[in-house]
Amino acid sequence: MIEVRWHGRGGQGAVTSVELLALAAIEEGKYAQGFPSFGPERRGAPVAAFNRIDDHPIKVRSGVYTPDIVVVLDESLVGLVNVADGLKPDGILIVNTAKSPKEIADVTKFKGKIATVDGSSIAWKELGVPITNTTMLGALFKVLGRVKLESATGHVEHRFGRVANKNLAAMKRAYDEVKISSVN
Amino acid sequence: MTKAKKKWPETWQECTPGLMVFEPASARSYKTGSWRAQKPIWDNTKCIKCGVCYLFCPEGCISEDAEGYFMADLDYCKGCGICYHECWPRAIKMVEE
Amino acid sequence: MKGIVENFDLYAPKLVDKEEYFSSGHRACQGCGEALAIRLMCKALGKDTVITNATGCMEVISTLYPTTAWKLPWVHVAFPNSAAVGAGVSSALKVLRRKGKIADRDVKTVSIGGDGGSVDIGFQAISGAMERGHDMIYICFDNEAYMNTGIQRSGGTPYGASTTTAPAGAASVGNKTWKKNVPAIMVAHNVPYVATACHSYPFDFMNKVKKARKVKGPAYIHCLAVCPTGWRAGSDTCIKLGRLAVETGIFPLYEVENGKYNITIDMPKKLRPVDDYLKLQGRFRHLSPDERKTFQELATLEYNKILNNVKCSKSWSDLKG
Amino acid sequence: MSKRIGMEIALAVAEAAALCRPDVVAAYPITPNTHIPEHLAEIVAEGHLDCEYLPVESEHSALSACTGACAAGARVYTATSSQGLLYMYEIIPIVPAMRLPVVMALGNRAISGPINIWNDHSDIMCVRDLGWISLFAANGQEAVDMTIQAFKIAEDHDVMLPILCNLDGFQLTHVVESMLMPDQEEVDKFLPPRKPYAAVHPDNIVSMGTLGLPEIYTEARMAMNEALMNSKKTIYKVWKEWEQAFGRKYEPISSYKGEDADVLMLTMGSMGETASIAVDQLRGEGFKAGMLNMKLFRPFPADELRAAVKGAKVLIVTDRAIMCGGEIAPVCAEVRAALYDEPVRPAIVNEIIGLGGRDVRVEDFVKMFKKAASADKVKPEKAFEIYGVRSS
Repeated sequence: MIEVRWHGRGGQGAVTSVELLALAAIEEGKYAQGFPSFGPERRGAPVAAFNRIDDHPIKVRSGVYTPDIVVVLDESLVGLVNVADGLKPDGILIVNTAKSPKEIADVTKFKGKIATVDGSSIAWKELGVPITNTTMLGALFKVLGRVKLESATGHVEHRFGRVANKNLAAMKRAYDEVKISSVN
Repeated sequence: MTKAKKKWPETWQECTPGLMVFEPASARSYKTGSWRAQKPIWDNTKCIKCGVCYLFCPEGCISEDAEGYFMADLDYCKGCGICYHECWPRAIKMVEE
Repeated sequence: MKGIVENFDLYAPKLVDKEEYFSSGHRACQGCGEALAIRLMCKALGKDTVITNATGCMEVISTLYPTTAWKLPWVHVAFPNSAAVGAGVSSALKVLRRKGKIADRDVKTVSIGGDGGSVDIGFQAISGAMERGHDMIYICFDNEAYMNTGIQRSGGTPYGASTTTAPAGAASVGNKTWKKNVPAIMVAHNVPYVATACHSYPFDFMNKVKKARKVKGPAYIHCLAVCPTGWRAGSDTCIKLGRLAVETGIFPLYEVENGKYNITIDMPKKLRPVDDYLKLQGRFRHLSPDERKTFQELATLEYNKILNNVKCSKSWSDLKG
Repeated sequence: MSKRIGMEIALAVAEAAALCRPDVVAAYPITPNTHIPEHLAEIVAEGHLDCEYLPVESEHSALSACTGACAAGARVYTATSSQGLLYMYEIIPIVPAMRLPVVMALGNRAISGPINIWNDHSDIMCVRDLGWISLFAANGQEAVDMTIQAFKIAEDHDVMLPILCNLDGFQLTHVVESMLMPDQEEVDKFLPPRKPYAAVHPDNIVSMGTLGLPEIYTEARMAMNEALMNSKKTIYKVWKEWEQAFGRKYEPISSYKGEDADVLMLTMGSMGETASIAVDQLRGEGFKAGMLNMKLFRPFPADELRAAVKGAKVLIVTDRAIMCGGEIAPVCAEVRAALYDEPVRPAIVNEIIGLGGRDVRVEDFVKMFKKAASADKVKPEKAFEIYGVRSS
């Protein structure tokens, strides 16, 4: 079972990403959970959301404490919240940033693999807005490997209607552009 | 011989579901006439058959006979005296039972 | 002469539905104005009606299991929710008819309650039901206190009335405030038909019920119902007290159609003094001359507010830009 | 044909309710159930369901409107949580007393105060004894299935009682997961339109909600309670039909490796699934653990409980609410009463867990099992433990 934790700010659509990932996995016949942190946070506040993905029915319903992957939608959260908290040593930290993996590692003190992509630039170019949830979902698909990007297509179309193609383009670019590196 | 109508269902099994009542106006089985201390008497020589007594009766127990005069059903008349009070030709008197 | 039996046609019984939808054998007090009002309301509504009833006198006295005084379909759930239950009934009748599950004809939902169950504890449900625009009538039978529980003060109690929870005493006049003007609040809900009524003017009341019935949407009637027991008056004075409430201007009879106020029962040029009304009732017996004067001033003020509405209000159809 | 879908469970419950073709839905927003009525409103607004949706001004009116609509013969549905349920409280006992089959989803949430929007079972415990049938879903699939089953059970003329479909707030309502969603044809076949026993309409005059004097109140309460106790027959019947139609089996108490367990844990709702992982772990260590999940809470499945705990040395009863001022917690009180007359019965340990959204993890359940293992030999110090409470 793979566990994913997403960090974003209220209003940035982390919950949508979580839902789209779960739907894509379920589409492939896998089992998945997607859920928000059940807090009273409003727009702008740091929030987290979670996924579990497995080939077998998932029974655990407690929180995610030791994720395999952490996705950070908003670079400003790095250093503000402990995004690497509980992240497995052999896990991967994915950050929306133009900075180098080394810089991220220095701030987060995470010693495992770090994947970076300039999601904000991609979102600006492809969507015209700095909302990076779908963009970073593309990056996650690449890092995750076990769920196909194409499995999300129908759900993105359903969710975004007229602007679905732009979101799909942003996802694809992040999928292609994300770089995984081992800093240490 | 028909069984006498019970005042209450004797057992829980006899209660209708939700205590629903399916017999409209079955309250008529309860005779409120016993509440009365005085009863209304009509003097048909004064009655102009206007029907004010019928209209204002809270019990709805005043009815019109074939000739158009009025009388109270003493099974239900509680003796409130509204008909007596409102009868402007003064055709109704309240008398002790 | 309207003073006696309103615009009274002789041979009254010929003008009303002879059917008694609210049957004898109910357990209301002798001379109960509310029972009479219900009886008249039913005659005006006719058989294609569903009644929802708030807990209160009329519910308790009409449906002691295993009997019912009602010849109309009737449902009671609780004290504060007659309007909400009515909203549910009205919605159900609408959708079931649309789906062909019940007969294809108009059946009106009429929710009723006393003053406590309407203007106090049931007020939120009425506000919601009227504002949402359900096809229903709400009729408040206002006997000016919680009579079912023993004459406690409600938002419908007039100034100076001595009730068990606002008793008159050396340091108290009794109830300290005037009646809550719920008809005005209903007008503010954009209810297209709002009226006041009293059983002492039976044709006026029944006409209003019939008018309300014709509205496609919400309608509200506030009916003064004399309670000889709670008002501490002779049971035979029930009709007279209702008439005096109108003639003194304490409870003017009017209707508000699409925002436009109209007096429906002509008022005397000079109102009768409130003393004529007060002196017949034990609940006002304690009032001093000064307090009676205050009562008169309050009654006049409230009456003038209505007259002002009659003078100034326009039908909403005339206010469209 | 049922379709495998991924969806937030609250939305799936709304879709399941819509498949039942309710005539009237009246609801008021309160976290965490809100997505259920919201989605129903959307389904109605899109024209996919012919239904009167009443966005009422309070929960009191939500249940009142449902009661009125149900009395008029409509199939009705509503949903609430926590304080909303408490705001309905006045009406809750009246609905079963009037024998009206209202179906209500309860997104279980802690009751105030302090105000807390998160999951536990303190809301349902406030209304458990008022005459409603009460079902508990352990996952999204059960929440969907029970919604559809509920209408069939409630509207059966042998039952005619309202049903609460409990699903844990957030822990279920807000989770996206995979479920099998029956299609309209399947649901129509399983669930025929409601045929009301009586309805307020001039074509069939009835008075509903009459006054019960002391001469009749006792019998009336007895009659209602008997109807509730007897509803178990219909629940079994409907679950059998469900299994035949959809292949998913339902029992009042389901057992996970409970048959030969030394230490059993009784759960209600979604925490049972997490506990079952602890059971697997312990079994791997040679510890004979087992888990029971109670899916029918009212009428209380006492016979099934007695059968399910046979042979166990220790029974851990988990409670998701405090019974303030009581010696133990509510579910455990009832379990102890049900087992009191058994000649051989397990030692009973009461763990109060997961209050107000406090997370309970697999390792927590493992700890509870291990701690309770010797309870049949050494009586626990206290009648119950609030698991994980911080004390100084």
